[in-house]
Amino acid sequence: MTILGLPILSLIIFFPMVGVLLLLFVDRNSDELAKWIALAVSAATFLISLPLYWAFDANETAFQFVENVSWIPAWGVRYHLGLDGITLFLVLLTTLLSVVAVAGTWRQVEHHAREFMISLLLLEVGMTGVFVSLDVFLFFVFWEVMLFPMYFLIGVWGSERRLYAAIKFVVYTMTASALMLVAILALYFYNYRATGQFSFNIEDWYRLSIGLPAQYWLFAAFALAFAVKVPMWPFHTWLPDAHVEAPTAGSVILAGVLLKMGTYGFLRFAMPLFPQATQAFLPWLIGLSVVGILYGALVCMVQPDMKKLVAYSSVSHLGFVMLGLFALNQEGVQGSVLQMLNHGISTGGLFLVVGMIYERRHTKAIAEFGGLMRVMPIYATLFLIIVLSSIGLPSLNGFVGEYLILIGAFQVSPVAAILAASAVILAAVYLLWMFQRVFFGEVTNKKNEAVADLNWREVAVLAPLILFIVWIGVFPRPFLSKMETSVGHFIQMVHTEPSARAALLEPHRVADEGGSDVSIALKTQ
Amino acid sequence: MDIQLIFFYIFAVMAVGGALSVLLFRSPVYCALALVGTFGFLAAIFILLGNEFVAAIQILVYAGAIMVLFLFVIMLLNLRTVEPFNLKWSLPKVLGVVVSIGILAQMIGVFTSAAARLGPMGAYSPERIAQEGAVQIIGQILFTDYVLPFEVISVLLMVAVIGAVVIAKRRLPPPGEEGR
Amino acid sequence: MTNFLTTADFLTILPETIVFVMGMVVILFDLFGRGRGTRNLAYLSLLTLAVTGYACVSLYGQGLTGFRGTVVADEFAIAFQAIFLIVAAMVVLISIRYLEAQELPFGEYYALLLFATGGAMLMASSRDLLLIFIGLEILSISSYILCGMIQGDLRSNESAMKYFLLGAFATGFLLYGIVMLYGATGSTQLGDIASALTQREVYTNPYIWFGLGFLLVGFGFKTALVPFHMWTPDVYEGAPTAITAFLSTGPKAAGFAALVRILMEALSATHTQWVPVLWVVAALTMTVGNVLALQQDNIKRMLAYSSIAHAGYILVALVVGGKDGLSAIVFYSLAYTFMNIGAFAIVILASEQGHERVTFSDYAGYGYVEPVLGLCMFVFMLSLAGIPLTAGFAGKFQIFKSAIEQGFVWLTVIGVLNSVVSIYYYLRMVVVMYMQRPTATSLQHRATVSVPLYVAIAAALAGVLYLGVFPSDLLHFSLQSVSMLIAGR
Amino acid sequence: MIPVSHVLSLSAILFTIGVTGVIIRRNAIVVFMCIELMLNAVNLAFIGFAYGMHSMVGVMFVFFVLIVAAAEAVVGLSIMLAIFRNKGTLNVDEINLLRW
Amino acid sequence: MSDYLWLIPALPLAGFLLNGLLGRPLGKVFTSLVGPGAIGAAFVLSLLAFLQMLDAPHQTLTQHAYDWIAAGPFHVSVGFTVDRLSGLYILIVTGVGFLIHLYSVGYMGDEEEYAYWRFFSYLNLFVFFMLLLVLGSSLLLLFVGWEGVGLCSYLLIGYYFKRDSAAKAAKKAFVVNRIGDFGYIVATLLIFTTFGTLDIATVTGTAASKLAVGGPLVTGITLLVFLACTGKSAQLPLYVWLPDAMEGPTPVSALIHAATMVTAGLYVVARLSALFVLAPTTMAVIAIVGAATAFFAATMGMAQNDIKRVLAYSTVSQLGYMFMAMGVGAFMVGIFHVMTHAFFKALLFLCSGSVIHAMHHEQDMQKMGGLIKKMPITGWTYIIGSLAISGFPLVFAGFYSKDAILWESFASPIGGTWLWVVGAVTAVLTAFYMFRSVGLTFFGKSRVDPHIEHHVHESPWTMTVPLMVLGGLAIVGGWVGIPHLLGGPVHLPNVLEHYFDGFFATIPAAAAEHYPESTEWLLMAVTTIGALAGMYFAYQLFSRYLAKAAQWRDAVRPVYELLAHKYWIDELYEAVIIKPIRWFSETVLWKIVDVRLIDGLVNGVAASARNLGGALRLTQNGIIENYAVGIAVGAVLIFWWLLF
Repeated sequence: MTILGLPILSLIIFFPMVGVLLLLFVDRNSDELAKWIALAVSAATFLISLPLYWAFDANETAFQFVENVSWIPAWGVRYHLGLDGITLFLVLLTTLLSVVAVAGTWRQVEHHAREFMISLLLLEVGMTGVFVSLDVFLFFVFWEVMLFPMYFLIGVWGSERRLYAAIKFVVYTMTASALMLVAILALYFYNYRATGQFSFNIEDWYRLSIGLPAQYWLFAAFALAFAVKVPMWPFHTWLPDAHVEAPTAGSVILAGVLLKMGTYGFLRFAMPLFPQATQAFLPWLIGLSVVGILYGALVCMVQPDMKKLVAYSSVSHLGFVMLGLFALNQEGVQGSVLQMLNHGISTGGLFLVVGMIYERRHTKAIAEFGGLMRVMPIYATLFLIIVLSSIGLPSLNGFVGEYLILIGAFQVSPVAAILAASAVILAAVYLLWMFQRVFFGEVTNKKNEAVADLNWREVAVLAPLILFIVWIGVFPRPFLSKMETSVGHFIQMVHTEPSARAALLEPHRVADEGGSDVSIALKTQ
Repeated sequence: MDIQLIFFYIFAVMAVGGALSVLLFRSPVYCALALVGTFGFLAAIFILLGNEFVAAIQILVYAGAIMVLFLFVIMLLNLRTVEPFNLKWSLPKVLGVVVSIGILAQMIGVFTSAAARLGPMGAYSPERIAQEGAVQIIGQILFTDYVLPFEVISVLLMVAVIGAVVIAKRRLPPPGEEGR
Repeated sequence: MTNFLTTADFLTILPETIVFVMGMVVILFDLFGRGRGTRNLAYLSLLTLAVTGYACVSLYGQGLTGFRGTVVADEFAIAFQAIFLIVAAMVVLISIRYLEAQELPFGEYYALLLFATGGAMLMASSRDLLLIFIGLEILSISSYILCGMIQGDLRSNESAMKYFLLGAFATGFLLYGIVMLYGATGSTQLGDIASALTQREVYTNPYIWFGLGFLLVGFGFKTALVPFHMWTPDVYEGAPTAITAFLSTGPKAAGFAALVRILMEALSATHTQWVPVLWVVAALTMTVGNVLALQQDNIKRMLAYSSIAHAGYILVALVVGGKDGLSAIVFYSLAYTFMNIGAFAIVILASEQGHERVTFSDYAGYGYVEPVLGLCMFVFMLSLAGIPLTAGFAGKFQIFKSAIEQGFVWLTVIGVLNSVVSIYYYLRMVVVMYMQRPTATSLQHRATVSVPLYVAIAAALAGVLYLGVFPSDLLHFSLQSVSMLIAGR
Repeated sequence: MIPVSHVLSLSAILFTIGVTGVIIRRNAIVVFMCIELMLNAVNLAFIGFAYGMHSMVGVMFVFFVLIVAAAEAVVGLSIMLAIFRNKGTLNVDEINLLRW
Repeated sequence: MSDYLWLIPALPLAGFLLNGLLGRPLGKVFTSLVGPGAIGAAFVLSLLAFLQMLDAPHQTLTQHAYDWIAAGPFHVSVGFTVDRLSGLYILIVTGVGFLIHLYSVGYMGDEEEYAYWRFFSYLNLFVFFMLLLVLGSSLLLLFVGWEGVGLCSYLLIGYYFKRDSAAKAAKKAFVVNRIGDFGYIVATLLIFTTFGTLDIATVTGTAASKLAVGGPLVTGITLLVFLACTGKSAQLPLYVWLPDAMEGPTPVSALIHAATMVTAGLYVVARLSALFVLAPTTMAVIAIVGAATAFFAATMGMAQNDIKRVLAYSTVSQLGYMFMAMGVGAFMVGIFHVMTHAFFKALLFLCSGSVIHAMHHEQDMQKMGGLIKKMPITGWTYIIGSLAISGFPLVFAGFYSKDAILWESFASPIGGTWLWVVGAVTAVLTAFYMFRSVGLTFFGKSRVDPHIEHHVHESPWTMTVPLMVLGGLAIVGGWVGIPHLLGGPVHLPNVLEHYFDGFFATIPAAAAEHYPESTEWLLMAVTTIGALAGMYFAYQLFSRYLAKAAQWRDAVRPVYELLAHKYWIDELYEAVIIKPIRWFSETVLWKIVDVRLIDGLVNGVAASARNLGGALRLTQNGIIENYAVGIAVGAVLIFWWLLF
């Protein structure tokens, strides 16, 4: 299925390459031009991806906009793309945040802006690819290739300890995904034994029923790769380093999209492929998620560096996402998918605003600031809104996701849900404390006297994020309704034995209850 | 007891003695001479094993050509500087000696073991060689079965010659010194 | 007994013949063409290789055998011969500027290169231990000489001597192995050995095990497997860079070709014995190579250690065996040729008149001085590290795929973890090129232009990317090329 | 009649002596002599087998080994010549510019 | 009309947006019009809604706006309900809110530095959320308002953000409230899993059928809800934020921290009365906590010198009263006191604000005195308020509500003598400290700093008018709840009782034994006399005999210190909870687990690989012999493997 007869997904994936090619021909010194090209291309990509939302059929369980071409016949690898209600939003988030990232770091790239933008665009290619690949080999290719633009972003344009952070990021991830590769190969042969043909098609693999001890090992391999990416405690230590060293755009993308790949991996691969193993490991995974939630929150409280604080807060928030995923019920999973978006928007926003002050003062140490409220009121206001959404204030986006997750988790493990809920206290503590120290009080540091408030560009960058923060908070239906069917399908998958999935995997429509049409009519009862 | 065997043992002991002296003599020249001796005794053993022709070649090529080349080079470099006998016994060397003794043990063990058995008998019994003459047989085989190796080995010699020229020949001799 | 040499005999060794004869022609040209530079010789050699390539292609699929079955022109042989030709061609391309930069104006160079190539081709195509031995010697002796080419340079001499002494030492072991096999089976032809091994009393003969052991030692030296690898870094570092590029690809591949042929055609009956040995050796080789490479500051040396590690990967494929495994050997050898020679080509391009740039720090900021070349180097490094969309990944994938298929899970795990370790030092090059400011010693200005080098780099890049993105064709080809080995098993 | 095993044992002894020499001697030329010793041990083994099996293959092999040995000698000695010119010594443990 | 219920919260929201976005460019006049205007309009609408509600079926209006969250079985819609409870509340909120907005126009009139428009936009936003809280027909929507008012109080307490004390107080308020919210969230989770919905009407409707009386589930739910209430309504142990909240501008204290927000807790309890009555344990807890809070706060109030702090503690104490009422099941009475308290406490705060305004932001009562001459309106209204809160009999509002509470605490089946005793004592204390403040502030000889003495004058009409209106309400407000004991003879009906007839759930074991009227008379008399005594005594002491007061204070110095330092509760929390947590997070989790253990492990692996390389390197010493040894060793090993 395509839009206007275009292979829309390929178009979205590879359109940024156009920008890359253009940039290659830009003179290496004309930074401005490079930035504009990158902005234009990423914006165009976003516009191209927008129609997906309307073209997507919210009641169809099967993948949509599918493209399926043979790629490496020798291994049975196919160029197989597709979209469901979950990846729909992840793709849109990716394209949106790419634009934001390009525009957000306009002034921050002091050198080699051209290469910077090339990396960003390549990164976008990789990320979109990861989300829409239905061929596991293809997925793995995007998964690994996407690391390197990020590696450059951190390593070239990062701050002091950038080299350490960059290599740590790559090696950490690579180690985990290397084991995943072994597991993939194993599955590949299970599939061969079962069906007699070599295929990496995930939909075929969904039909594989694998013996028990093997299933545990394979699940562990997959889970490890994704847990590092998420990151789940205790595999999170690359995250603070990477975030602190990365340039703003890097942090935004890293927090906004890359972390989602881990959760997405669980959702698409680890859990549906190994239902029994999932059930077996569930208590542990839930436990780790909760530990991550509390751990991240507690460690946040004592961070002297804004970016590090936000980084650890990601650990906590992603813990929520995982918790919702492992709840394995409609509320939990829908909440966690929504929370992926929320986290992308809010935390991306946080990194942006931190980056904006960093551009002005070249420090991220909380102690350096104080009393900014008077110097830069607009900045303070937007900052506060984003902080509140990250705290999970009702009527802002964070709350909807977290509450759904809690509702879902509570039905599975009340204790976990209650412990997780206690994070709402901590979130308020660490974020508001930071806000207070940065913005309230007299301007103690002379350097802060003359700091300029946000300019129109920066406000424009933040505006869409704020818009979504409020929109999702006040009226999340447009988002929830689109993902409802796919999430339900996912849950059914995890709950049914692979051998019994035949009917499930047949494309079928679900009854149209509260589907795409959203009523805002004010009815009286 | 068979006279051949006795001679074999005599030559064997002498060959080993020569080898050991190669191992132990301090001056390269002595070593070279000891090596020539060893080759000689081996040639003798070849004769005992019924291959006079090979023995002759052994003497000609090895003792005659190769060792002369050695001596020539030794003289050329006038390595009068006798290698001090302290072999600089380092841990690796000790280990090496132990290991090589190990190899020896293993080899002897294998060669004398009962399981060790020769391959199928060939057509060239000593008697046949004696009556047809080794040279003729060898020639025949060499130009039929072994014509390809025979041709290819020439390339090897060619390479060796070129190599000697390329490496040893002096281009642009340093001033104040005539090339030897 | 009468004997007619038929045309089939000559056709079988046509490629080798062409290479050898043209090698001598090159020398004659050099003799009469002194002073006119060596470029013409280079182009002559390229022409030779091209013609030979054509010969190989036309022989492909005919399955000729000649000289009483001592040589064959089967798919396996031709596949490897093609690899050797590609190696030689690229080495010639990168040598042209190198020789000029290092003031080595003599044509024997190309002749020796051709001879070495011929030797390697002979190793791949012969089914007689004697011929394999002779081919090996031609290859080795030419290599010794090529290593020692730079007369005035002690390092060059030293690497030549080390290579020579240790090579001869290993040759001794190899020969003893041959003796043993001969003693146990009465023949040196692979076919005969195999048929002899079908009898039980031969199979239990300790001579066989001895022979096998000695052979493994000898070839282990040639292919630089742990613990027979120690010469590699020293020799590679001291040798002229272009020759290092050759050594790390050509002889290694040749060694594997011969080893595979011997193990598959002659000793496949004993695989239950050598598989576990090689399992351990492979694990050691990968690990030691990678771990040692972590420590290097000299790029040539780093690549030397990494070549040890790559030999380990190839050995995994040999251990795994089977159609997939053996085809992986062919595939990986070619892939490795492209990426490794590509890297060396850039090192050569970066070096200047009389001064080579072989330490990492020389490349600080290189990626910005030479964006395109830096990018190529980046791609080669990724490929060596085995990142998807590069030949390196495709090769590793084929290897590990076959390994998993045959159930060598732990070997696979060791392998993938090793490739993660390797990422660390390959990325170090990237770090230096892109993430460090140019230093006083590092390359500040653009290097001199050399069309042949550009051609070589472009070819390498094309190869790496093509094999990385569309490996299918070569996979099919390599599967064909090894099919008869399996059939013979 | 000479038992082959004795011949082989002799060749084994020579071979081992050669190996030992390579390991402990320091003068490159002497080291090379020891290698020649190893090759001779191989030749002896070939002859021994040929003698025991009434086969000519071994004998043929000996010729080629001889030639190879000669070729190696030529190249090897010229390499040593070059080294001696540049460095003035042939003590292998002093020739270690390239290490680690 | 019910189609337009959404307008009631929407108007303040619009006001917020207008002020927030256009306030700065368009200036003060605009803001002064929009801010109070929006609330005034909302008040009118609320009045209409209220009247329509009175003759609507079941006296309830509901409006379903739109579906908010829907995921699987979980479904929450945005809808508004006006019934007798919320109807009363919106009147208080918008009415009092309007007066306070009006007052603020004058009070904040000279505000430059912190931006006038910010103040009003925040204030409007607060009213919006408060209305959402009250009108929300779903527990989750209620929670939105609940958190929203918390946010606004955060913003408004921190309004003078330059003051560190203000910033800290703001954060403290929000965080402490969050602790309560945690309880609320968990409670909603439990409720959803039990009832399958969060719609208040359904929950309260089916509570009796779905929950066993006194069962663990209902007890848990109600206790958690009550935890939330202790946060929002400043009860033990979470009351600590309210006194600090006085850092905010005085109108804020009046609106948020006296009249409306802090009574949200009571609103929730009243809303869910159907659940609470099923949980006697919770009820007992509430009653005890309420009583204890009332008493403690009152004692602390006696030792404060900051006029606003006195009022703050009295607020806490009064809230304690209300919970006491709730605890004994007298929901109606509690709400009654909420209403009267809204009037007189707002009045008191506004008066104090007027004083502070006149005194150039001087809040220490010891630097005041004799102000009654300079600012009569303020003075007298303040006295009215004080009389009301101290429960001056028969006239003032406080008397009726408080007396009702005390009576219920004695007479209700859950209540008892001890409860009554505590309440009564508290009443006396209240009278004492209120009139202490009256005496110190308005009577006796002036202790005002001479520099500002001659500036002191009565406030502008925008401030005094609200004072007078509220003063009036503080008197008549109570007349809607005249007890039968007094009203019976003269045929004055207890309007409120009739109004709330059958609205609140009643305790199942409602067979309250009937006391003779004489007891009721007696109790009333005792408390009233005690209160009057307290008033007179305090007034005399602190307007005339300050020196003696000081003597006596020194006589009981330790006690005084204890009270003045609020029992060192804050310090206690700091030492017992906050410090340990921070230490644990910083030292254990971050410095040890993260950096040492996990990262140590990660880097350790990398380092060990490098070290291994360094070690193996030593074998590569460049000497041929060693390499030969390597080969030989390898050979031996392989032979060994193959042969044996």
